[in-house]
Amino acid sequence: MNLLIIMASNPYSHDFNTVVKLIEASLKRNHKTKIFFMANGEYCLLREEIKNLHEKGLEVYYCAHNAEQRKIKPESWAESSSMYGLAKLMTEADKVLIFD
Amino acid sequence: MNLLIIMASNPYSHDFNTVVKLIEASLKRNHKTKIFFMANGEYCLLREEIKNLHEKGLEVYYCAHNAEQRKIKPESWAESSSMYGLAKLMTEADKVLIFD
Amino acid sequence: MVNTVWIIKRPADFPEIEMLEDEDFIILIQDAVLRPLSDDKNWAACKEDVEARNIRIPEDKCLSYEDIIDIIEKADKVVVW
Amino acid sequence: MVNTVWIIKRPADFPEIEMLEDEDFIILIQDAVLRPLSDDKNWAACKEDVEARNIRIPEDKCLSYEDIIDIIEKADKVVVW
Amino acid sequence: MAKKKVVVLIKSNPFSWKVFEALRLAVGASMEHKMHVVFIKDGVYSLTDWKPQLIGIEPFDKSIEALGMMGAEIIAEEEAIRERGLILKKWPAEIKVMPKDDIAELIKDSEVVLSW
Amino acid sequence: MAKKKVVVLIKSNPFSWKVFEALRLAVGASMEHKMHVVFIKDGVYSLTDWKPQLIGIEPFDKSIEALGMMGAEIIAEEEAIRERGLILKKWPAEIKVMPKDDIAELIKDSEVVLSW
Repeated sequence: MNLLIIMASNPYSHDFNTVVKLIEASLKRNHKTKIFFMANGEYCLLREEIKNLHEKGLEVYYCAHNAEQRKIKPESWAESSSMYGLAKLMTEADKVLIFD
Repeated sequence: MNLLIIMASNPYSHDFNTVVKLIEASLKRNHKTKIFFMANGEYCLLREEIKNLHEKGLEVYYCAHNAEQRKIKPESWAESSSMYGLAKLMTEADKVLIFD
Repeated sequence: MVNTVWIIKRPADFPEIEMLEDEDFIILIQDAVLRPLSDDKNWAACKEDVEARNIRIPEDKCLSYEDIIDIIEKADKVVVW
Repeated sequence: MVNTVWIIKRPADFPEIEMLEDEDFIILIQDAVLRPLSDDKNWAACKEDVEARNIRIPEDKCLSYEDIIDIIEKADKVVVW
Repeated sequence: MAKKKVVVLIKSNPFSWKVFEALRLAVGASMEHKMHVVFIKDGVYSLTDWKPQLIGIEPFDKSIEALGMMGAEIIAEEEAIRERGLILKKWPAEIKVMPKDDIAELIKDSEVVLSW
Repeated sequence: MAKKKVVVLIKSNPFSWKVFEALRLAVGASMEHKMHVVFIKDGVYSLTDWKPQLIGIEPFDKSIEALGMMGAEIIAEEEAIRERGLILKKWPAEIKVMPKDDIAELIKDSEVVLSW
């Protein structure tokens, strides 16, 4: 399946652990797996775990507006996007999960 | 009085608004006012409001360990400290409020 | 002279009755203002948090942030719950 | 064939009864595992979240993250509550 | 690759940034999908005459207006409004007040539900 | 400029980073002050044999040990443990189990209370 996770929770939260573990499992099952960071989720872009998951195949997107607002400068493995970009990702996804 | 606020909540939270407004009021009353950022509170160091309050007299400290962990690089108007530094600030304070 | 000031942030999330003394004072802030207290308690609410939520609380129960700072200054100690 | 999968994160924070259908499936994760459900509901819990909290939930009610992914794949839709 | 029936379900009160972000998401998604923004439980406070600026939050008016222009449906739970004794503000888009049962049906019929 | 009687009051469960950070603060503060770390309500889960690593959190053992060495008192609410049917783990420091009433007295007597 094509799985999209929208992450709006901060990186030292219950949701962060859940999201990391779900993504690991989804990649193990060879599902196309994408994450979109927004709101306080942007801070997760600073955690190693996300970079490591990207190296295992996770596609990483983020809301550029929220990142700028929070003065976060994501590295190049994360793709700058927008709420319209998220709408497009939703079109392609079989399942969409949100954590906020 | 010598007021110390410990801030462990993230910057887009109820607590952030409360803390900013309390500090403004404390500075207006000419109290010596200090804030110590730790845990997810470190992200607050990236918000303009804190810098502005510092310019009005707020003394800003943060836990260097938590900042490094979160890959936050605070500007020079914020003073790098530790949990032991916080203990010292508590010694000098007349009142200590925590927001987490 | 105020004993302990309790700052309450969430509706219905209070220190237990054992902890509160008669001379203690309760300040409701943030979402705690959504549930005002009964008149047998010493309490007040943060005026801006009340107005932001468009809640009706009697004017004499409403405190500016400067009022809150003055109460904190005079208190024996302050507990943010 | 599962209808809707509801992923519940907090104890006692559930969709209201109107929203749940008989064929729906409930997965408890995070602190929601602290309050297991009664047997008249279709439910299971995230095994790691259960073990982390040292809670007793029957083995056959516990799901690995890969099990959860498989259930998500087969579901009609998934709502994280 | 089709247009989806999406519900953005707002159950938290609006006095933090959460609901503001939910509405931003809803506006973006309504460009591609059939959008329903549904306020239930404490979420209905969002539609009253509250004052976001007083607590450092951006107002919702622009997002609500954009949702209206994009043909999104905006729905508020009748029981939640009544139980809380609230009065809804006049917004720059139509707000439908709907009983719980109908909201449950709407959620059953949708393909994606994003709950806040 | 004196040593203060400080209570770090832990009322949240330990399954997020909150309690870990609270204990770090308590260890630091116990170098300068008379420290009491008091676990009440869901906070008492912190002292059971739970498995932080499984949910990405650092274990508390080192902090508890440091508190013991620094002469901090560690206290758990008797009623909270009983109501939840919990069993406390053996920790590298003494844990005193205390009824609510005594905890209330301790809080009344303290100069600084930091609630988590």
